Amino acid sequence: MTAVRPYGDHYDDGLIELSFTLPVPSRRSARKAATMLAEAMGLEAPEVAHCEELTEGFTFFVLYGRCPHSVDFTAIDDAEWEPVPLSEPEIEEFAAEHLTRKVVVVGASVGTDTHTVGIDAILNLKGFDGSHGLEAYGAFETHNLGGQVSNEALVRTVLELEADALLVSQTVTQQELHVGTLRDLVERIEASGRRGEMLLICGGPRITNDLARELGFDVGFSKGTYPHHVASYIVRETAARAASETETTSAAL
Amino acid sequence: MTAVRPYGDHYDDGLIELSFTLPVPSRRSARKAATMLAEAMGLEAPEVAHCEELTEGFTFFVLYGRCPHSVDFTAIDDAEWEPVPLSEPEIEEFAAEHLTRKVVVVGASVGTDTHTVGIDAILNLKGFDGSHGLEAYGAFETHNLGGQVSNEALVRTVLELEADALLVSQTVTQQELHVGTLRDLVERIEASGRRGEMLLICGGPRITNDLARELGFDVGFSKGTYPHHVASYIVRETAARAASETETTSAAL
Amino acid sequence: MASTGSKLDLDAGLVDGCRQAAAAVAEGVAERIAGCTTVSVERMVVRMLGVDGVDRFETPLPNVVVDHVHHQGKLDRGIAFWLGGAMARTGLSAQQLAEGVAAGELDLCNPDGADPEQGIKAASEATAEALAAIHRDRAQRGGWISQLDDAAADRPQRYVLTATGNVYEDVRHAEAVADHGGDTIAVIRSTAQSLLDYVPFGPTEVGHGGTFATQQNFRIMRDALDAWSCENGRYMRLSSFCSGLCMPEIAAIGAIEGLDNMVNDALYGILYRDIHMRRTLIDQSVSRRINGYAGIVINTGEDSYLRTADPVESAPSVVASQLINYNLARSYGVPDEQIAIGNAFEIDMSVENGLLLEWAQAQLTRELFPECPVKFMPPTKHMNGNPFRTHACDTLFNLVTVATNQDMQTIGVPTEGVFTPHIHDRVLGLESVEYAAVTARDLGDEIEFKRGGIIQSRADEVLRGAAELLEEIVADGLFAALERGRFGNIERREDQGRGIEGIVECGEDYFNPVIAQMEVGAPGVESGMYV
Amino acid sequence: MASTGSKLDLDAGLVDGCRQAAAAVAEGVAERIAGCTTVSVERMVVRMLGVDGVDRFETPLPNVVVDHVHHQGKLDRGIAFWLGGAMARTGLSAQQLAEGVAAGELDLCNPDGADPEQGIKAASEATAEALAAIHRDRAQRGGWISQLDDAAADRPQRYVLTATGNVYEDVRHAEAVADHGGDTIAVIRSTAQSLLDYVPFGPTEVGHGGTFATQQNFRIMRDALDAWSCENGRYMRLSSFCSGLCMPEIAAIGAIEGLDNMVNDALYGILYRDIHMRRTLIDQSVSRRINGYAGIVINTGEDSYLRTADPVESAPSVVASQLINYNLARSYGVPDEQIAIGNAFEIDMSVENGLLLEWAQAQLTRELFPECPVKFMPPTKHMNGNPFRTHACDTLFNLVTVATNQDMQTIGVPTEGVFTPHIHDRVLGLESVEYAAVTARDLGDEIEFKRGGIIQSRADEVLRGAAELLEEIVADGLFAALERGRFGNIERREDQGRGIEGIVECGEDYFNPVIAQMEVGAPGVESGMYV
Ligand code: B12
Ligand code: B12
Ligand SMILES: Cc1ncc(COP(=O)(O)O)c(C=O)c1O
Ligand SMILES: Cc1ncc(COP(=O)(O)O)c(C=O)c1O
Repeated sequence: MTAVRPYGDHYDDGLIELSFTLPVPSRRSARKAATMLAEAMGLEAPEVAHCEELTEGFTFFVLYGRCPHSVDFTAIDDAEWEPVPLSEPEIEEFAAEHLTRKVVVVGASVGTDTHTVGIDAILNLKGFDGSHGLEAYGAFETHNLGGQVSNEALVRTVLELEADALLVSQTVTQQELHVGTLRDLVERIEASGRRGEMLLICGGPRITNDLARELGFDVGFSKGTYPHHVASYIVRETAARAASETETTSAAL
Repeated sequence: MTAVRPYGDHYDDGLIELSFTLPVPSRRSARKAATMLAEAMGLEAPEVAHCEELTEGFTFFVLYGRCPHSVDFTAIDDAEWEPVPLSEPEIEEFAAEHLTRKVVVVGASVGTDTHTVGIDAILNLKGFDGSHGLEAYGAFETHNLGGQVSNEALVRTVLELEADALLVSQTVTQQELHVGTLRDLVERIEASGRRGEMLLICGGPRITNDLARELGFDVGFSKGTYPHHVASYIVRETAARAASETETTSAAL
Repeated sequence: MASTGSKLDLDAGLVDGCRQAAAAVAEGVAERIAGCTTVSVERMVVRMLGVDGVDRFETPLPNVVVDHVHHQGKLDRGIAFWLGGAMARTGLSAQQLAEGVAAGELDLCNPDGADPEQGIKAASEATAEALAAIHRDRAQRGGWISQLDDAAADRPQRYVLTATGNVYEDVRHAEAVADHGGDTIAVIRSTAQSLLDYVPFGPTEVGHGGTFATQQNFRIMRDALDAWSCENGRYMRLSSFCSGLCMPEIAAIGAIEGLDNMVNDALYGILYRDIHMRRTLIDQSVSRRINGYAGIVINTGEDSYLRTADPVESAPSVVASQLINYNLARSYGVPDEQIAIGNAFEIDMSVENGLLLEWAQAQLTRELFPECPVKFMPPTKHMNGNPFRTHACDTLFNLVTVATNQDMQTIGVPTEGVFTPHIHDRVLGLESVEYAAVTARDLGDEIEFKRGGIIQSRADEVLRGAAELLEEIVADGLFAALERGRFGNIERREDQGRGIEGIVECGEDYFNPVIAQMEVGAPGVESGMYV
Repeated sequence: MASTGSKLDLDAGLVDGCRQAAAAVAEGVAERIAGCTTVSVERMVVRMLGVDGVDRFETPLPNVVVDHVHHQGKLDRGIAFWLGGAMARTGLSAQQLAEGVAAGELDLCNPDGADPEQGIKAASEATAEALAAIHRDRAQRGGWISQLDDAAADRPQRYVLTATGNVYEDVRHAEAVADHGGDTIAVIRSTAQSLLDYVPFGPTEVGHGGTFATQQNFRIMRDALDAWSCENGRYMRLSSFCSGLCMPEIAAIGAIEGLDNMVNDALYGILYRDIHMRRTLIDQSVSRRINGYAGIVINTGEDSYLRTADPVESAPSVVASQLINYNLARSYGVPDEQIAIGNAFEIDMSVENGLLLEWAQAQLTRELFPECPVKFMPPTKHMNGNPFRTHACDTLFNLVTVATNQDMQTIGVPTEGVFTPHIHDRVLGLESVEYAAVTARDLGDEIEFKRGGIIQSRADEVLRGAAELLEEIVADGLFAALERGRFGNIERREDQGRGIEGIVECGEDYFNPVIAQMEVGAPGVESGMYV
């Protein structure tokens, strides 16, 4: 597992498929260009299996090759990647034990994004695929503002409600729309001087944890997220922060 | 055209799709591994769109990313890649003008390969997709030995018939079967001392010109080949060789 | 259109009942919106009078002009009244006047020594000229089209979205689509557009999730498609979306720029864009009037319900809505041949016999609207990141499309569950459409459904559900149904929603020459001219 | 099996005529091969008597033993005669004797003071024991199977190839297949195997285009599948190929190793492997006898014809061949429930209404063989390097499979036109099979074909073509038909082909206890036990 390579039909054969369009005319030289591109990625024995003109000057390729690169799977920290989520009752129990009051959660699909099915899945009573949303938990006080909510309106509400966790959803990502919207939101929260008082969480089918952190969020959730994943994170993190605060405070005394 | 990159929906966006299986368990860390592999190929912003367990310890991925590599399309020699083939009548005319006798052509699908549809398409009267095979040409004397022909038997026939061109087909390529078979064939021909007297041509859906040359053939043909492509090559090359021989001979005088 | 006889053995009495109920619902709506106009309706009039362009703050001049009057509380007479008056008074064109207003040099509502009759005459004449120009252009286009091939003449029309966010890239994609047998290009709009109470100006190079519907973008794509059509001898249609806060204006721009088709749903803005109910219903009435007049085919949007509600359970609401949408369109002068009824293939592949249910519903739509084109949309809701799964589902969708003799189909793309498609995704989608269209060409005529089998029973069940829902709506009104979340599981309040501030009560002497003249009908405009 | 009533409105007289003609053809074949054995038949006997392993040149001991007698020109009495004699004489086991022969220490044909009766008795007893062991093992397996789930009980059985060339990799692929709803694993053989006049020995790690069928490979895969079945409570079937120069031996190994299914076509070796006609026809008769005895389902291979001939034109030859193949199998004791009739979906997507023709043919196969399992194979001939195209075609194939109530289907994979599939290709293929099986579950029962429509007419036309061809074959014989290229467009000469040197005329006192005892039938073996 220290040198994991793609597998087609033999261990370590490195077989992988690529498909892409090149803005070149559909001639034999186009195949060569596709092959060279694969070689530039380090692939060995690249082979064009399919090649087709889309319109003048654009050619589509399906290509197979062998990838000699490998990944050290043992080096990927499973603990960080794989926090085992608590179940619904465990979360309630944990909250009862570690938290002194309900966590105030405010959620929305922001900017011009009208996709609300994702945030509804996390927040609404009905939840997702048989799992209740945060509304169903005793541990949370939940406010779902819906879709197309402007950052301005959201920040206003968050400050009014003294939210402990802000949950935003973004689905439309074309031309990096979400990046601008999310960055703007973080700036507004920071400008309010209250960033430290809340968890900033974002989610959506094409949001990754890496991206979320890069943008200044505490965490990001993607496809396959269930409400209890998010709830686990919130109660654990809130408890941890409270604990470290108490520590800091007592240390300061 | 000096720096051609993949095109998804904007010039130079570099968007490409990869799919492969990694021999790792289907956990979140597997996604990370897939992303890292894409990064090792130099891709930017790799994103796992789909990930699914095949069986314990094997995970399939579909991943998109941006390829920053580019290809200099102007540097790919179109002339070499794009020899304009002659049509059937042009070939006959060319042969009448430049060749002194019929070119003796021997073809077969060699080794254990029973796939004959490809070689039949090139050689038989009926041909392929409306184009006649070499049998239909006045310029050639054609012998199609069929499938599953051993290299030994083939070489024997070739020497007997004093063939000018040897056409072999290979379809089954798994575990590089064709490479061994073709290499063995070239060795036998060379051992016969008659390599110089004939054109060595191979073809098949996964044969590339590059591979053919590497193995010691004069040329290789792949999918999308029509009989007149091959016929053009044979008459042109035969004429060119004859011409340069005459030259060499006269120079020697 | 519909070449198939009935295969579903529908209860004719039930069908009639549904039709009558839907007509009653449409009448109820007409009452609720009577006597009102909106800023967008008025801006449409300004555009028809020839105003275009933006001021130095990039505000479109139609907005400048209408806001100018609205802020003075005088829109109740209709913008044409004021603009016509000023035209008559000054001899300036509407465009010159608009520029004057933008420069702050002119007050349209200060009719220093003006004669209202003269103004009304001026505006009416200008309108008549504008409509005549539209009519002339379209007739000319119609003539040209009739000389070209129409691949969709004997198979479902292939409707393909482009959504790059850059109109010039959209053109590239459109060319690939045309080269691979697409019939219609619909440029998806940038995500914010429905919420904008103005129509953006100029060509778009950075949109998100799509490219703005602007007059310039329409023209760029129209020119590109016309060029392709000339070169290839086959006509490529152009489509866009009327939906949002600017339905009437966009309809007008579409008429002017020679569009063939526009998505125009009566309820989409309310349900999916949180637009105020009355605002949208007024706007749709006018925009459909324009679409109808200009021979543009409209498409209803029931497909969306199947994406936010459970597609098996919500089937009756789709049928009820189709009938309501249809009747609303008819009330504003859209003929049957121009009303394409929407439906979608959204049942998850894991539902046992889901294909049979889809087949039943597609056939039901086909049979309920025998004179209308029916438009079928591909699976999207349950499409995930696995492009092979999506492609397989699309292939089954394509088969049902052919087998139920749909007139139009949006094509599915393998990456539907991931992003707005890359150039080859559309080509792959079109290829699968072609396989089904050829290999299963006459499947619809070839098969019959078992009497009382799953398909016939499902159609009956859905129709009964629709009848019940329609009865409820006849009783309580469409607004109540929307409040109860009857469509797409989305609940909207009658007193909330965007754009309410743009509704204006018409005065007794409200004047709108565009609607007035369109109601009369154009000289010799044949309906369904571009169908 | 077949739950559907007739949908094709076939001409019953024509059907009967075809059946009778095919039976006559099979009788004609029986005459042509009567009184002969082959080296492979004899090696099968040696294996049944317990001989396995290889000599120091890696030659399998069954070959060593048979060649030893054959070189002395004494195979006409049957190898069992000589081996039994030596057993009786020496008290050694067949295995010990074989090793002795290999070591050059023993001459089986030198029956120094032997009693022929004793030899025959010894061989007969050993055979009876061997057959009893097979019977016991299979009965035990049958009992175990009956406690497990069978996913294929109410949907087409999913038959999946593995072809890595390495048996241990094949096991990995098989596990992925099992985890994704596959029912049967068939390990494709390395390309050379059909041409080898011996069965390779030991586990294979480097095969080409597949993995050799060896006893060890069978066992490795059987164990892996049994382990999976135990763990998951669902039975996984195992299949392989009898075809080639060793049909009888491989059938024997399959019986011993508990296979459930074997591809066993009467003509494939002749047509596609250039094997001598009589050699293959003798071998198939014996191998089918063994398959039938052991309760193994056999699959005929008409799918191949559609790959080398035009699939639209060659349809009648497929039906004719199915009937001949069926009758040949019946003549050697294979019951209906164990004869899976092959057919494939090979019409190119560009043929107008091709799907309707496929549907007709699949339904025709279904209706002509009401008591047999029918096996449908996916498109391969026209599959190219575009995996999306292949996946779309496979999806349509999967749909027709469900709609015509096929009992078994091979699954298609997106990379069919490129290489033997990668591990995920099989899973993607299985997923598409599952979509169709679920979403279109009852489609077959739900639809009826228009009377005299394209589908019914096609079925009739194909059946008529088959009847004509069968008449010709009754008149001129199967050998002549093969010379004329009637199947798969491939012409073979009666006097040519591989393996002719392995045919042996039986003497009058030819002795083969395996065939003799199998003809009687096993104690209480129920046919179709593992179907
Ligand atoms: C339903 C839908 C719609 C509905 C939305 C209705 C509604 N009220 O939500 C309607 C029909 C209105 C619609 C319209 C449009 N849509 Co849309 N739509 C979809 C569709 C079919 C399904 C999305 C969905 O509901 N998924 C189900 C939910 C449960 O999944 P999810 O959102 O990923 O949520 C999960 C996780 O991501 C996570 N999560 C999500 N948010 C959050 C937030 C937090 C805090 C956390 C912790 C977790 C979390 O948890 C959830 C549960 O696991 C997708 C296609 C597809 N199959 O994905 C296209 C899709 C999303 N739409 C798309 C587009 C472009 C549009 C339009 C912009 C097109 C146009 N211009 O006309 C419009 C306008 C919308 C706008 N401005 O936002 C594109 C987006 C492309 C991109 N990546 O940029 C898609 C992918 C289709 C496509 N291939 O083109 N759409
Ligand atoms: C038909 C077919 C068969 C038939 C062959 C009958 C026959 N007499 O040819 C039968 C059913 C017998 C068969 C059997 C097997 N097949 Co096969 N078969 C195919 C199939 C469906 C089509 C191949 C074909 O005819 N193509 C059409 C011709 C016209 O195309 P072509 O060969 O590429 O030829 C063109 C060019 O390549 C070029 N060309 C080809 N040869 C030459 C030679 C010269 C000199 C030149 C100039 C040009 C040239 O010109 C031609 C015209 O453009 C393919 C799947 C597919 N769709 O590709 C699988 C396929 C080729 N088979 C395959 C396999 C594995 C087998 C088996 C080994 C499986 C098994 N173990 O049971 C067996 C045994 C065969 C063997 N030992 O060789 C694999 C090969 C995988 C690989 N790359 O290694 C394929 C790809 C299927 C798959 N995905 O698994 N097969
Ligand atoms: C009826 C209707 N109008 C318009 C749109 C386009 O959405 P937008 O409001 O973003 O332009 C859609 C997309 O689903 C639709 O269904
Ligand atoms: C009937 C039959 N037997 C066997 C095979 C396998 O081929 P091989 O001869 O290479 O084992 C096939 C493959 O197409 C077949 O159709």
